[in-house]
Amino acid sequence: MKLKNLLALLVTLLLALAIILTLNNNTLFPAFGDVDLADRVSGQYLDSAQIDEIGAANIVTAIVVGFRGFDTLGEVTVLFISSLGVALLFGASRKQKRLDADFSPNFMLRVGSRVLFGVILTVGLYIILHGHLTPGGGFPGGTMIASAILLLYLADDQFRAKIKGFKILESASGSLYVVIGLLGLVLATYFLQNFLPAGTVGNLLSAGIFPILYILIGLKVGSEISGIIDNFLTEEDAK
Amino acid sequence: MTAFDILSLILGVMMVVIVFVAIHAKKMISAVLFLSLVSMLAVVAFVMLKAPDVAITEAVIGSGLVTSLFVFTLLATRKEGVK
Amino acid sequence: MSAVLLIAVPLLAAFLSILSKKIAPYLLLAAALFNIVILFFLPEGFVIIGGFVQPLGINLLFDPFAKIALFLVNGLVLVIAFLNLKAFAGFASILLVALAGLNGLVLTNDLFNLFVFLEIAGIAGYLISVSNKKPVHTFHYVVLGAIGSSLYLFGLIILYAMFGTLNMVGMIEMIETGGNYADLILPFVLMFIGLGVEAKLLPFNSWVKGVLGKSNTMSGPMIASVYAAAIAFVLGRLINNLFQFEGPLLTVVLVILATGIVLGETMAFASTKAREILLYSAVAQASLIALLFVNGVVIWAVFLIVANALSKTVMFLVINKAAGDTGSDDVNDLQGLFAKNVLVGIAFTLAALSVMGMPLLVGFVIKLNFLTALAAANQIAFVAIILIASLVEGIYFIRLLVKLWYRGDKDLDVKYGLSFKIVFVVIATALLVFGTYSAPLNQLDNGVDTIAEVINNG
Amino acid sequence: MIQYAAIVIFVLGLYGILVNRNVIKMIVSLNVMEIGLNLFIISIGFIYDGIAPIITSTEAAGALIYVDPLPQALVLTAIVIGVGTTALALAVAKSIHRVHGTFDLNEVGDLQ
Repeated sequence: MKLKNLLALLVTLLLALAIILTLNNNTLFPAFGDVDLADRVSGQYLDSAQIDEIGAANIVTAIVVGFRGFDTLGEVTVLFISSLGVALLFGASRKQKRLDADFSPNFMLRVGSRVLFGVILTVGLYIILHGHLTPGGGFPGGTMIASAILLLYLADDQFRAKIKGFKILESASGSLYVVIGLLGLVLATYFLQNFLPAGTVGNLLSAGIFPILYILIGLKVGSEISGIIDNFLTEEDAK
Repeated sequence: MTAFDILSLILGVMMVVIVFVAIHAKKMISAVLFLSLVSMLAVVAFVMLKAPDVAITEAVIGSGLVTSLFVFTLLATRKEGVK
Repeated sequence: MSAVLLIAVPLLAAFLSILSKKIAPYLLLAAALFNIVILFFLPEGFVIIGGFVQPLGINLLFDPFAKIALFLVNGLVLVIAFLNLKAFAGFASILLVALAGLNGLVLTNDLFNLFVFLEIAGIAGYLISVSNKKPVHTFHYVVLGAIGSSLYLFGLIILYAMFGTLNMVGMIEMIETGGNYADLILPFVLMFIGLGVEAKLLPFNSWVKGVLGKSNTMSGPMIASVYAAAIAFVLGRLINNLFQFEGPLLTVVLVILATGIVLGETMAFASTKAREILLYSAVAQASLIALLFVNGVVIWAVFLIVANALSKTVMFLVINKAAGDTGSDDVNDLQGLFAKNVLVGIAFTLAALSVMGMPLLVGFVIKLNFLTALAAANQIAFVAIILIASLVEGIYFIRLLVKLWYRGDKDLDVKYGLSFKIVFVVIATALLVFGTYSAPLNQLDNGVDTIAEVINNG
Repeated sequence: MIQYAAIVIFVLGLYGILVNRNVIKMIVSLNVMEIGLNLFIISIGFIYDGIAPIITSTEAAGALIYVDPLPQALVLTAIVIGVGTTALALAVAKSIHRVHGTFDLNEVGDLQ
């Protein structure tokens, strides 16, 4: 058994070596740190004309929500379906109770977690709102909102009942994303086309539909991940 | 050799070693914690490679969320085992 | 009207469907029906998304190749959803996402977008396999699927680093003008293996036995017919246009695919479980389809995908319903299944005979044509291998049919509903009609896949 | 250097999936593989002397060298997809544990 593992390790390391050597010999594959963006699509993204058209200071955001917004819709769908799947696997219909965490929250924890909840929620919202200007955006922001909710969850025994409302948020934010895409098809010419003015680069209210989309992504991600965490923290009632 | 090269050499070797330890860890929980450590080192690497968006996302989702999901799973099944 | 509706509408329906469990199955039927209707009216060509022309943004390519695939996928999903309206109502949202993912997979003209849709369809597929209630098999499927898509992404990123674009047409143009063949082997092999896992090509198909061997009337036809067909279309398009297999690599790929055909048929021959016979036959057919694409026989490979998907739908539905009702899929336990269900038996027999390639059925026309094309391309060795494989296939299918028709000691109590019977009759009739009247099939040629045309004409 | 490390991490993740028979450790290896892949993707977009692709002042846009933003956008997508897969795999692992009472595939055996 041990010998077999050693052999497997040897084979995999040889594989890594082969990949590295092949890439080193590859004339078209650029050496690390030595890339010419003029050869790539990205050179065109960095064109000042393109940036003005999009109006987002953070070029990664411009790509994620703008140029490749369709990928992001797919990405949100991946989270959606894995949240659905987790609920399905844990049998959401059966009677359930919260995971017993072996401790009961005292007064300090309860108050402290409320305060922290507010702080984390604010930071999460800030990150989402400024996604087109600074690093961050819908995905980390949404996850922060979900973690704020997780905190309340740990502190409050009665919280589970309220979390069901997330289903509506989850459905509405996802549907709105597609609807905005369809509006682009109707009001402009193409699916997901920016039909609002781009504004000035660097302003909070710039970049047309992209901040709206990022907020929707944030809400969607937040509600999906809350749903996933909720399911992971629930166990079947023994009775 | 610049400071960047030295730093990336150290970082790369550390990550490979920790990955190896994580894969061969005896206990499940230690494998998960080593994974979390690798993820945090990856965050450092992302910052070094000038990818702040990715670094934030990896820090929050990669090392935060994924680790907690692993821990919740282990927690829930450990309790089942006791019963 | 734009082909993006084919993806957007099922997705919107999926997001809405989680609000009410009751209407979800009807949303699924409505979305699939809507897609089939608009397929008749959609104009062919590139579909730009977000207003960014290639290579800046993502675009879709809606051509005859994609159209055939979309009719097949949406039609079969409609049929499967209709048949399982009551039994698997809880899976409606997942099937909607699967539908959107598969449509996107077939339509997209962007290699990274392809990866995203591969993951969407893949995760939906894992969840469909959850309905088998065999978590270990589902787990193997998840792990292998994740490895497959990671390998695909790895190869894709190497290509991006080399050529600086993600657009499929753009990439092919760049490779034709400035590609050094030796540099392309690694990314092509990685991407081919990655997709080969999903397309159940040997030796990357160890998940298939677990997932399909215990399948039911929803997961069986979904994964064996719909998923297999969609992935085969995508793999075919990439083999046909992007991947260049030359010299020793071509030999290796061809030998692997030929081995896949032979081993698949041999394993089907050796098995006594009805579902395993069907799934190993499907493994062999997947390799056969890939072999045809590698040899450039595009149109007959396309028809083979369609005919196989239709036949396999009937066969998996018949066997899985019987296995679900009797609790066993051993051939001996199903003896005499058709003694009472004569109509179902006839449909199953026609489907099996079509897969074998018997005259009067569509499978015969297809087999005859692709064997002629292979012979014309001087691939006599493959003609011989396919003929021997067909012989083995013939023996085990006849053996299966004889068992199922002859009444055994005990009576089987398997009843097929009216909706099942209608579907069986319609598909069997289609197989028979196109087998005797094959003129429409001959009208199309290898030009259904328009990427080469686009690149040559600018 | 980071690029080589990324390739080695990717391959080690693959190795981990092959040699481990424990479901949780297999998922850990899967995540290791994804981290390696993400690092590799970012590394092909890196440029020495490049800065993060965020425009701080409008007029300087042409003068500065930015690192390639597209791989970063792709990795954002890949990370989230990875989380989706991991969550699902863990849920499946939990139901394996519920049915068979163990995470070890060797103990589950072939009797299903």
